[in-house]
Amino acid sequence: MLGVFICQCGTNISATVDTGAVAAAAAGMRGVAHAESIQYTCSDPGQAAIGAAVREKRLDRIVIAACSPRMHEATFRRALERAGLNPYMMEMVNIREQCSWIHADTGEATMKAVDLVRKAVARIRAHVPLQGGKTAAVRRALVIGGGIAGIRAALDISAAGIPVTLVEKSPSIGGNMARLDKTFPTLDCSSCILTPLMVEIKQHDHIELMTNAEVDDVRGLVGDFQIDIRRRSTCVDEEKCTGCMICQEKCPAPAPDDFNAGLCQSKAISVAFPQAVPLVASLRKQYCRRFNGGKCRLCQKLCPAGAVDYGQEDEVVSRSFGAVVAATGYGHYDWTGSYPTFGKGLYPDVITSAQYERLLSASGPTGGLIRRPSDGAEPRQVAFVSCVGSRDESAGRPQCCSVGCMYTAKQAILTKEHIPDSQSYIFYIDMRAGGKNYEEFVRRAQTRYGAIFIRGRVGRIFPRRGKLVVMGTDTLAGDQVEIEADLVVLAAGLTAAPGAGELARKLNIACDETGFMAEEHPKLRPVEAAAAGVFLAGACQGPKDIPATVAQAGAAAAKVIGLLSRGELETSPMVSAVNPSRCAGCFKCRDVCPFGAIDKDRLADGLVTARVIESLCRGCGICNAACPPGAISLNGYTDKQLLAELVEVLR
Amino acid sequence: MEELIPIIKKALEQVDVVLGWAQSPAAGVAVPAFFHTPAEADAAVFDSTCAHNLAVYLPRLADKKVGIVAKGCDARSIAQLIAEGAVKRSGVFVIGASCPGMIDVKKAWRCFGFGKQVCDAAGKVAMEGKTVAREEILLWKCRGCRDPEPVICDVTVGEASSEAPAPPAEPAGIRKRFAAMTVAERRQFWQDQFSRCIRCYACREACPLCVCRDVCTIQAHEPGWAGAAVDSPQSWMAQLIRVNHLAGRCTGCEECERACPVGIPLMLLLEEQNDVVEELFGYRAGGEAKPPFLTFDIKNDTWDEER
Amino acid sequence: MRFIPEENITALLLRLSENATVWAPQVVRDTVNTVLFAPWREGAEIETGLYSALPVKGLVLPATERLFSFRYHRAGEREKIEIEVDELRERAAVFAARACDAKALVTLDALFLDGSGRSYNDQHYRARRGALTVITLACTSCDSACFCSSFEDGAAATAGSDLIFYPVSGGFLAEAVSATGRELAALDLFQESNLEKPPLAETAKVELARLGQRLLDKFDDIDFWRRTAEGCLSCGYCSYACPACHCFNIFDEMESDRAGGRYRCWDACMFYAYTLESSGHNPRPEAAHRYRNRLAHKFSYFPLNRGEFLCTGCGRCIRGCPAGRDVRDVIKALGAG
Amino acid sequence: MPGKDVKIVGFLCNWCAYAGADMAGMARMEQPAGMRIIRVPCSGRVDPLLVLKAFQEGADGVLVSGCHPGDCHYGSGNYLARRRLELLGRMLPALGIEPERFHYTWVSASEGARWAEIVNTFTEAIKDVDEGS
Repeated sequence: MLGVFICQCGTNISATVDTGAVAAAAAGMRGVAHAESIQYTCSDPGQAAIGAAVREKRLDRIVIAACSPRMHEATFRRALERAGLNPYMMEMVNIREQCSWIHADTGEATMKAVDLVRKAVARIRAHVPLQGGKTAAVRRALVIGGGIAGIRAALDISAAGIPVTLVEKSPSIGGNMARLDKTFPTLDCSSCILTPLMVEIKQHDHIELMTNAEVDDVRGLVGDFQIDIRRRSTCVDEEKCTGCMICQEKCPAPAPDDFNAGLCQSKAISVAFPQAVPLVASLRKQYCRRFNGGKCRLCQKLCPAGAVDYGQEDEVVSRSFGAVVAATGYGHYDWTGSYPTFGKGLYPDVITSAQYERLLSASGPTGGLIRRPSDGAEPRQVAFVSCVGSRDESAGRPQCCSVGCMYTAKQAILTKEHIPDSQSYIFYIDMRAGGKNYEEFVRRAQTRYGAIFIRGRVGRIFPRRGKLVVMGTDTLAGDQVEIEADLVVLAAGLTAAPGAGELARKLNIACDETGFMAEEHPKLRPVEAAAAGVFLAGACQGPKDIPATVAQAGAAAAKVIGLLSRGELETSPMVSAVNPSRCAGCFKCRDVCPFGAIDKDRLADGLVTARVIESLCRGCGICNAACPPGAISLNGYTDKQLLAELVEVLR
Repeated sequence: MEELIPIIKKALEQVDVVLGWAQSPAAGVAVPAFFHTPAEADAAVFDSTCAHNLAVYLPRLADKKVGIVAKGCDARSIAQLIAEGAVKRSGVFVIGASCPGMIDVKKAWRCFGFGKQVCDAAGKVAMEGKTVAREEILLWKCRGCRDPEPVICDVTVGEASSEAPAPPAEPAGIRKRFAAMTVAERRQFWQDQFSRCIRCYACREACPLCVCRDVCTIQAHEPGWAGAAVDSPQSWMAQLIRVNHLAGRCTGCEECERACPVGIPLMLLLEEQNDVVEELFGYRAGGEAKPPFLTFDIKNDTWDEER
Repeated sequence: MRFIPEENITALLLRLSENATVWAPQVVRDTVNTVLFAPWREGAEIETGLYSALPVKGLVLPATERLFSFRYHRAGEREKIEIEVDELRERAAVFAARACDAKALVTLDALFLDGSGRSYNDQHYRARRGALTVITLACTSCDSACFCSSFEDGAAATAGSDLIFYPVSGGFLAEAVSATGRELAALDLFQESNLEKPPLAETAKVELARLGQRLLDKFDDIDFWRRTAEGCLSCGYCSYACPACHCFNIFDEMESDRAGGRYRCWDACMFYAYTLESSGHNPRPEAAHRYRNRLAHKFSYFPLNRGEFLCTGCGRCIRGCPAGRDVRDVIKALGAG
Repeated sequence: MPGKDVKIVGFLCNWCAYAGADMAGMARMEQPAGMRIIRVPCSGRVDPLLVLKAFQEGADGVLVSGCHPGDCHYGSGNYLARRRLELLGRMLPALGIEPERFHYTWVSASEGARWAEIVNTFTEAIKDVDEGS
């Protein structure tokens, strides 16, 4: 016996759809023993009404016409379970998003709602109770990315006794935060708060650290991902290297210094930076003389530990993981292509804030002295330009980088602290200082440190008599402004980290239109990615500051712990199933399955049929559509169910 | 073609059965025959009435080692069955027969009456004094045949045919009429054609690529893709199921149309589908590759989004 | 005997058309040689040389027939079902049936229309059969698939016909078999004639005498049946084309949320699904089992139960078999074995 | 006949197109009332037979929509759908169905406006065919 509940959703539905009339029409449908209209079906009283009707009228399947199933399907499934029914004996009808909200005419909308209910009543006759299974979950998590997000997530997960593998692409963990000088709004030293955590990672019993490593291939799914990790050859034995840096000192081949944002040169064999974890050298073959036809073997000869091994090859390590945290951080927007009037990167004294951060840092190329790149002179006038590649439709980048206002204010303060007689000018669009103590911090930059804030966009930057002229509009004064500066710092926008898109594809998760990894729901599932068992931490999901990153990393860790703590997972019953007596053994299902979830089965009578490996099946139903005899069905979306809907809706 | 008999006898040394043809006294033409022993093989014939595609029997004999006499078009079906894994290459011994083009026995019967022995020589088909020009009585598929020689073959018999019969200059008969129809006229056309379908499924059973056979969804009560009612819309739907399941798999052997006892021009549908598949995916069933609906590599899926 | 001149045939058919649909064999447009019984309209050409692909049994046992309509209606807490039987209102006449087809109607009558009242009496069959007039055209020639002469009367069978036409010079001699036939033959389109009946076709003969027992003897020799059936594609044409085969299936079709119809449609024992049980077990899993059943039913079980063969030798199963099988070869093989 | 309802069946994948249609609703974008959406997990689940069956049962139009290529929740479902549906679309004229009555397209979860636009244009296109014939 069928029960039909029509939700009024306050007036969200009832304003356009005559819910009483829909309930009356439903009451006349075959097999419907109960139909009523409820003000808020998802509310406690609403769910209680369902339970009461189930008991009184002995209903065995329920149709609920309300909002989108994407909203409340899970809610109502639980309600059915509480009412003693199988949660899958429920079908939702979307009469809000796809009916009441898109039609103005009550008659038309009501008729459509009745149609949709009829369709669901027809469909639910073909429902069968479904039971999810349980599968063992591997108690090990993979964290991808060794920035502050990955570090925090790894530490938090391992604190719950769950082993973690932390994979970092570059030679050291630390990420972008390790490159920062001080952090807003407290101005504490970035390294001072980060390095202890980095060391803790290295020393932790439950954390396996792999640097120079990337995810190669991902198979399986939540609870049991099989992941290949490629450890790039660095020609240095990590176990032997002591980080003495003799090799770096003697190496004759220059190479760019990535850590210092290209402001200075490093060597082909080098330690990433003095506080690197692990503190080991790595060799970049593309810059090494030996690997470019030369005969140099200096580093190998000089290494006191004998750690240099030119024959070292890439190594692919395969591991099983129950869950994955993506913490790949962000990259820097390359402004040179989109801002030709800023000199296309040809003026050495127009630098990015990331580079400026290194100039400010005591561990930077200038030892913490601000020296402009062109001539090494100390700048007096420093101009900061906000929103370069952020909030700029003309550059195709409408998004806010969310940290630019704050770090620009911070850099202005630090400039004044380094060079007390300097003057900072900040071109901004709006000052966004929404965090705790942020507004006070910006005000301090203005009042105590005398930074001059100019509201407006910069139009042009060009050199004049050894200085850089920054031309822009002051939209508050309504004037053109021209600042002569010794150094110009561009607050370049943040992008998804290079390679994030490729990783997302491997993990089978989505990226949004800006290239950052997409969360499952912007409000309710902010750390869950679209693939079960994959979580997002930090700026890989969108630009954010350190506190927000750390908070999200903690949240992602909590999700991983929640998922893996019981050691087993409930599997969705909405997977494919084979009816062996209908299977022709043609295996077209196996050809089209994206997850390798189809296997051969030999029945007792020798017949060879397909079999679904339920733990690998993700419920896409592609096999169902490809199976000619209709032997393989996707539970919950069987041919029978879809045809029932289809035929009914066209009557 | 006398050399066929010793070849079959030789093949029987290594296979359980050889599929070929023997003359039917009643029909006056060749009919499929199963040769288990050398003595039986003495009845083997190969002439221009051997239109049947014997590949249809291969999936049913998957547990045996089978020899098969195959024309060029039949060999494409065998290749397709192998590509799809329905038949093992090691399980078949293909005796490739050079094909002169097969005559449409139904046309012959129309001209001469059922059961009259057909004489096919010197460009004419003759019987009891009546003659018909050979090209007029050929099966449609044989005109402009693209594969007179088998693509897959263990031994050949007969001389390579000099030249494939010329393709017709333009669609003739029903093809011409169909091509000129509007969409609405076609809707009516099919309604008329399928009003005489009796759902005997000879089309399906004669099709070498319809490998589901006993479990075919068309006859399944559930989920009910096509109703069991023998009426035009349901029979049409039933045929569309078959056509859809043959997408990228049909080798164009025309067996379904030949088998249809009520003369429904099924090849109009399959020829169209085969053409579209070839145009879209550059794929023609009957080679070594799997159909484009079963395999593809996302990275190399070079489809133009905007077309 | 009555005689109808050739030129009066159209008038006769028009006369019949006044209160019945007249079905006559015609070549289907666009086909090579497909002949079917189709509604006749003035000017349509009747094909009497080629054999029709299907017999006339469809006029009494249609491929699909709506037996009744049903409708659910709510009675308090419960759903009840109302049933309404569709009445047949149309009369039919078939022209140029063959004797073998007409004869098979009598076999079907015995099954569906038991006059004694002891057995089954099907109201739908009764309605159609009662509304059908059969005018048979006797065969003076035949083809190599015909084997009616193996049975009693052969081409001279009159059972099942109302009126039989014998082709003679200038027209047809008409022999009335039933009251309806006599009424028709009395029409002014006919005249008296003292012409002789022409000699009828003498078709192939197969020995059927010991066949019933031979089939039973061979029943368990499954290898024999596998060999026999090995070319068979297991399609349903032979059953559907057989004038005597009469198996059917019943199914319901919903036409709206609350209403639908119950239908009867042809079924064929050559299909795997014919004996498929809901458990998944199939007592006739192979074509060999099904082929054996089809033959044994026609030439053994049915004769044992009913005293007649379930075959009239029309030869359609030979002429139209997509795999070129010939049932007579099997009969001969059984006789020899 | 202006009053004639155009009945369209839409097969929408749960992850993108269905969410896009929801999004159009959240933005209160008015649409023609003839669209009947059937939710499927993936456009790859859409057997071309469902489309043909819809036409047989009297649909005036059929629309299939899934994630944009590259965005499939299951990786490759929409690629497979695209192959099957493209063939189907090109077969329609031979089957006696105006090709304008069938459309497949990709709509992401955020493209509510695009969805509403598609429903509008498609409905109009079908009305044009109905009037033309």
